[in-house]
Amino acid sequence: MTVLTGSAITKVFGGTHALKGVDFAAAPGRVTALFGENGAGKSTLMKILAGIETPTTGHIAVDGEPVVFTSARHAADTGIVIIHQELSLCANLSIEDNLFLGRERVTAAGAVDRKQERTAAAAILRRLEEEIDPRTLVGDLRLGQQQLVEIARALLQDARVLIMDEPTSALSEPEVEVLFRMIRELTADGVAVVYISHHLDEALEIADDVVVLRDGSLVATAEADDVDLGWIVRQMVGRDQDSLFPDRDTILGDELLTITDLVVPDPSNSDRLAIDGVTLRVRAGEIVGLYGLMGAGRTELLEALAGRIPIQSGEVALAGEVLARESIRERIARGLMLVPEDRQRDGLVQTMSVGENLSLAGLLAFARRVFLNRRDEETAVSRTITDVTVKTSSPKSPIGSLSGGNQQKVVIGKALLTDPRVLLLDEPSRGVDVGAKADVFALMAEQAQRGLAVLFTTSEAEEALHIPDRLLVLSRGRIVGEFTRGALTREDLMAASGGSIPSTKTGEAS
Amino acid sequence: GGDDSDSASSGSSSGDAGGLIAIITPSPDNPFFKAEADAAAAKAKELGYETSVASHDDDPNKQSELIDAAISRKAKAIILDNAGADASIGPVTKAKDAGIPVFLIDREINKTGVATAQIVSNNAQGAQLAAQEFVKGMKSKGNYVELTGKESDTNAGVRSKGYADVISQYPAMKKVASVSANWDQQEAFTKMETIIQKNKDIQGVIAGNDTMALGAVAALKGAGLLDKVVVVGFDGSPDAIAAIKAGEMLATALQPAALAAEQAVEQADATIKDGKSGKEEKQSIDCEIVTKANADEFGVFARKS
Amino acid sequence: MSTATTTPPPTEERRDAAASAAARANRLRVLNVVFEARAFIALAVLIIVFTLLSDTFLTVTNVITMTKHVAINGILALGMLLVILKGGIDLSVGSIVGLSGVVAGELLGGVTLFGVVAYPPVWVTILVAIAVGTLVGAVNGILVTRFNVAPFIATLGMLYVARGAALLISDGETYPNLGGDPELGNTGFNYLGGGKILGIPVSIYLLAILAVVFTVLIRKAPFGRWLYATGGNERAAELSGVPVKRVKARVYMISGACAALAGLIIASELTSAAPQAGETFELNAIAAVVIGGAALSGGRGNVRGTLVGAFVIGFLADGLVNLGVSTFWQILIKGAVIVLAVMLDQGQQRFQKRGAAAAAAAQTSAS
Amino acid sequence: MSTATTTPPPTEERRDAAASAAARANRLRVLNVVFEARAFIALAVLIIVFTLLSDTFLTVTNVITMTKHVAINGILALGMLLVILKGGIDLSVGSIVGLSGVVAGELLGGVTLFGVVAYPPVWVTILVAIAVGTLVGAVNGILVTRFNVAPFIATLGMLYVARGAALLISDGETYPNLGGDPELGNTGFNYLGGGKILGIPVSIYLLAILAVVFTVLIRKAPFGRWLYATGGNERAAELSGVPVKRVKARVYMISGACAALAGLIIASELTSAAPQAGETFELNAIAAVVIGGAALSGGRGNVRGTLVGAFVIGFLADGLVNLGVSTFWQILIKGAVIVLAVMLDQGQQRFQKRGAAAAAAAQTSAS
Ligand SMILES: Nc1ncnc2c1ncn2[C@@H]1O[C@H](COP(=O)(O)OP(=O)(O)OP(=O)(O)O)[C@@H](O)[C@H]1O
Ligand SMILES: Nc1ncnc2c1ncn2[C@@H]1O[C@H](COP(=O)(O)OP(=O)(O)OP(=O)(O)O)[C@@H](O)[C@H]1O
Ligand SMILES: [Mg+2]
Ligand SMILES: [Mg+2]
Repeated sequence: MTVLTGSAITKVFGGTHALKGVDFAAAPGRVTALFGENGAGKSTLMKILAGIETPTTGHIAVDGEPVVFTSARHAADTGIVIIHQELSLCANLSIEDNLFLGRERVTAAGAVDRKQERTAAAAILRRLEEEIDPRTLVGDLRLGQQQLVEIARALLQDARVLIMDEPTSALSEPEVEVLFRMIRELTADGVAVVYISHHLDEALEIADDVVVLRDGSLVATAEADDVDLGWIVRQMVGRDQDSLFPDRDTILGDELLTITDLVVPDPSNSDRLAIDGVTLRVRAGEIVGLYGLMGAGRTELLEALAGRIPIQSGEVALAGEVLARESIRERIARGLMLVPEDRQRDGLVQTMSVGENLSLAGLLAFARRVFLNRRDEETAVSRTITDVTVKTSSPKSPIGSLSGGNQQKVVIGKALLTDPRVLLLDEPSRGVDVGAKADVFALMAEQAQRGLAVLFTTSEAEEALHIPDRLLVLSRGRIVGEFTRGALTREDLMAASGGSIPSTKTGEAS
Repeated sequence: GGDDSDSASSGSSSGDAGGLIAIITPSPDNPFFKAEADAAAAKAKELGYETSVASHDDDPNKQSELIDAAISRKAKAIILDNAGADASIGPVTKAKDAGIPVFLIDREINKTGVATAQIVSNNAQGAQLAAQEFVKGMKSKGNYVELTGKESDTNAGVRSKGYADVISQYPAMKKVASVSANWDQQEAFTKMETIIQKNKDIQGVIAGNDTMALGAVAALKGAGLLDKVVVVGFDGSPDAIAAIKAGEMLATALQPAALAAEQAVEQADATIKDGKSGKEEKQSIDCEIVTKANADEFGVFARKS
Repeated sequence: MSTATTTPPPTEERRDAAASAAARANRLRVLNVVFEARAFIALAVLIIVFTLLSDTFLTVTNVITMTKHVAINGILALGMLLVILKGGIDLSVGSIVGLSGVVAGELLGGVTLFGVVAYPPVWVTILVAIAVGTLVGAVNGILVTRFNVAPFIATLGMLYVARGAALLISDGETYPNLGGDPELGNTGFNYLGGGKILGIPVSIYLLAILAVVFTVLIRKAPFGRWLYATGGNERAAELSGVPVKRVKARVYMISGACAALAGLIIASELTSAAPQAGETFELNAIAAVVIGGAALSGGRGNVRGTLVGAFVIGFLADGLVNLGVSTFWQILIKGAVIVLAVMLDQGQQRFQKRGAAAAAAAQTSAS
Repeated sequence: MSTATTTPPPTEERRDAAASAAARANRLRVLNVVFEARAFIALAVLIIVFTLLSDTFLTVTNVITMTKHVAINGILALGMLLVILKGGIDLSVGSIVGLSGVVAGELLGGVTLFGVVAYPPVWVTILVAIAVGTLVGAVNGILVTRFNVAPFIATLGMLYVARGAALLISDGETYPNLGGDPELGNTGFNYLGGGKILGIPVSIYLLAILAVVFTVLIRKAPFGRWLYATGGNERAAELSGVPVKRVKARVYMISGACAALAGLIIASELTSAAPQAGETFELNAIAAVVIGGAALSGGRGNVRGTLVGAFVIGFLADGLVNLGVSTFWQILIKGAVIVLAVMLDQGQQRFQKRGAAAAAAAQTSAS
């Protein structure tokens, strides 16, 4: 009946109780969707089932036989394969190297059988409709493409249980469609699939069974057909979720951000234009959204504005003053701050505490002549922690002890501490749960009310449709469409972004 | 070396015999300095003193630290083969001010009146002996190479000059190359090989010490030139003497290291017992030339008795 | 710690959170102490052992003398600490020690300007020597920041360049009696290494002052926070407006200046400057910093630990000499102690973590 | 080519993707070549300069001699390469050189078993010496893998321990004439460093063989891929089931073995073994690897580049001697060359990237 079962699993990290006695089972031929807020314990549970973490207490059984996994390899050999939430690829190796890393195909002579590996790699990539040369360095791939490699690697191992932890966080809709097709093929072959995603409707679409975790405890299980989004959200959050997208009345002030004919070369590839003549304006109190597919160039646009990457031509003005060669910090001082896309890589200093991360960007504000005024800093930090509702035991906690959503809030809080006039957010809701999402959007609205100009990017149609006052659709570095809130439908959006066929989802009407 | 100082360390904690004599030499991994240290330590024990043997690796700062240590251990006397004619003046003075007589061996310092004695083998004289033997061996003509010691070492200069003083009197002798091999055998080997490549027409090699001379020998042997080239060194190390017996080296100027060390300890003993060493400060011991003819008469940096 | 977004029953949940919160905070505090404790333990063990074996080890005068010896490596280590906190390494400090001594020697010997020989006063000499050290550091900084040369390689190159320069300037010779000459008004140089205040050598005061200054710099000034951030995650630091390049360049300059100061102290102690002074000092400095609990990957470490590390290295060396242990054993033991001290670190941290976890687990089951 | 991932119109999309794919692959190949090209350029420049300045530089015999000198550092560098590919560093190789020579000296001098003195044949001696080197490497490996001591520190510790051991075993003395004695049947040791085949010294063959073996190991065996993966992203490698710990332990053992072999060659050349042999050799080995285009952060580098790096270091040293340049200048120039060679690297890579991109673009627009 069930291939893989975990019973009464608990896990304690130092002071954190990630799991408090969870029972979990995966059935062959079925997709079990696992829901839960950031920090609910989803990844931890999966890591334990895949032999990466060892449970503090509790038992794991395969086909009813109790097992104790000694390593990820051990679990993989018994047919339990996991796609990790955070990419685990070697950027310095080619796609094929990564696909077969640790499970090389060897010739009789004991050498790596490159030819065989290459054909196999090409085949799997074709099935994923991602025709890249298998010899390409993974480091040269986009986030989305890397995630596909991660998926391909899992598919190459004939798994009996396939665990997917946030496999689609960087995938475009068509890529997700492909993935779903493959999942259905797998389940048809009797593979048990566990699927975790913060795109609830997406997860619900593929799921047969639904399991909800809350604060490390299992709070509900159900058949997917019997439940709807609302129910899932209720179970996750523990109360009725007030709408993700609160209505708000906008009071527009004067123009704060003015971009004219901006051209930005692609840093990773200097004669491809990442941004090709973009003109846009953002006024105080206004929230402007940037929608686009992977590689549309949103990140480049925001990074160029923040001073991270050089511009080729065009003009950027902040409240009338033209920004030319100003450095990142000068721009921050002038009131322009970016919340980056990849919080692990660009947002947080893992060796520092929550508080130190929060105050990092606005530090000079607490400098009395040469020295920092600790009291000012602490008050400001704890105020921000409550403002952005970071869930942490103390400002002194290591940043690593926070879950994804809370880490994201810290990054935003850091930006707010510089009291900016223009706030740039790149994918602020990526890998963040509904609860935290609502908080984040509420924050953005609140800041807009306070007279900030907000410019944010998103890959999710729902957000694009409901959050911004004005939505700009970006495609291949050009603005291909502009809509005001309410004045557009999902279909318009898809058409404009030159992206994909609008997907038919039940959860859409929310 | 190891054994002496081990027993010394066990000794140094056990109370006051005749008191402590601190022996400080450049490095115990060079046969010359080792012989020095061993001879001094042996003599001191014989006279009923504890000893502690340490080395400063030609690092003036470390030497100064070692002398501090000797002072705080209330040593009765210090036997020192110093780390630089100028850099050592400060530390020696420091010891003197602390009431500890310092007896310098092997190398002088550029100041008199601070050390109780400076017993040095006469490097200039030794160099001249070696050079004369060298000239004889080369029949007063031909091309030769000089391998000099560490540039920043006084004796390297003194010996090089000593060689020049003699050889320059023979116009038929031509120095085709002069490089520093930092007293090191492998460096001498490598550099000699490189020089041979540049110029095979070489009849002689004169080196600032035996270690380098032996490196040159190895290189010449490899190039099959050894029988045509005379090699002369300095120090009189056992290995060199063996090489001389084997006919691989022509000669070396033997520094009676053991002798100097023993005399230093004896004078230290005298000074400790009745306040004065009974000798003037500057004392120089002549080097002896070792050739195939007299090689058998010599032991470890001393004439066999 | 708002819990607004999660599950009932709130009471249990809050108690729970509070508990784990307490645990975490507590664990953090303990860890912090432990980071030095580790080095302290090593030091304590050394002192006890040597005191038992030698009656001349733990005497006031000997401790003062040893501390004076520690001062030199300590000053180098403080500079090195900043570089390591930033995630770099500086192999050139040893050569800078030699170079700054040579520069001082050259100046005290008089500089010829337009035919006339001028004898700059000591304070000028000192400033120039330190400036030279800072300059070498600046070159390191430029190589690392502008040309993206790996710190190990950049400073390895400068290790040779600076040493070569020292030898060329001095032509391999040692500069004798730097005591100066009253008539030339350039006396007083020997005060730096020879002078005493209240019976305590000046160099010890210098170390103490630097230690305080660096602690303040690291703890209180924004620069310190920037330093830890750069070492912890350079990209994030940069996006947060931290002047990463400047921070990096600075630390190498500071390290160079510290090395120059150490070189001056040595030259002053010996009232003579040798071009080969300071060879392999970099290794002792790095060892001190790491024994002091710093991570070579950057972002972790502090002044207190580094000082203790320097004392471990220094007391070990002097103690072994005091016992009359043979040089060969000294070398071997030094290596063993370095490794052991760091292993002790690792061990304690793991132990500490487990302890905390256990405690937390206990609390939960209790609640 | 910015649409690699969006579906319609499929035709355009696929063509597009294919193009960009080809372009990237192509760019990859170019880059690969360039990695060494950089080192090659440095080497070419050196050779040209020296050939212009000295007519005895580019002669067959001199090149052979210089290559023989390169062999020693080259063998060390090959071992170091593996360690650096894995993201570590090995400072202990210099000391292992000394230690293995001493061990050989001790054995060739005869070992006393139950009162009788036995003279092991040369091949036994060689195996034992290499085993000892491997053992020291194993200790490095254990410290790094089991006790999580930073490679820099672990191997720094062993630098002292191994050196101390060498000095203690030999009691600081040099082992003379290791030629062996026909009667004792232990002759032939000098063949390793002195022997020639077809007029080419044995040590050069050894270097060549090792180079081939390592290339195969790195390129063809799974171990090689594991090595790059471990150096590139240890966590990812571990999650992929790569036996990371074993890989790490292995590289230190291999490095130790290479160092021991180098030590034997030196002892054989001199037919005498000195305990202080090999001091600071580690720096030359590291320099060679990095000049050869390897990244100290791990995961990047290869055998060919490393060899070229070793030739740069070796030819530079010998060339300067050949020209009779003073030791002081030699030191300074060496530093400058190391830094320049690596800067050249950085420059070329940036340049290369742009070039490749252009090529890629061209292709796309063409299709
Ligand atoms: N290595 C770790 N050390 C300390 N705490 C950890 C560690 N890993 C996870 N945690 C904590 O365990 C809890 C569960 O984390 P987990 O990653 O499983 O949540 P999640 O449901 O996957 O969240 P997300 O949706 O953001 O991925 C969180 O509070 C997290 O802070
Ligand atoms: N087709 C492509 N070929 C090569 N590089 C690309 C391509 N598309 C995007 N890139 C590069 O991939 C990196 C990631 O781009 P990215 O996908 O972040 O753009 P984006 O619009 O911000 O999308 P998202 O933010 O959703 O990732 C950028 O450096 C971009 O230049
Ligand atoms: Mg997760
Ligand atoms: Mg982006």
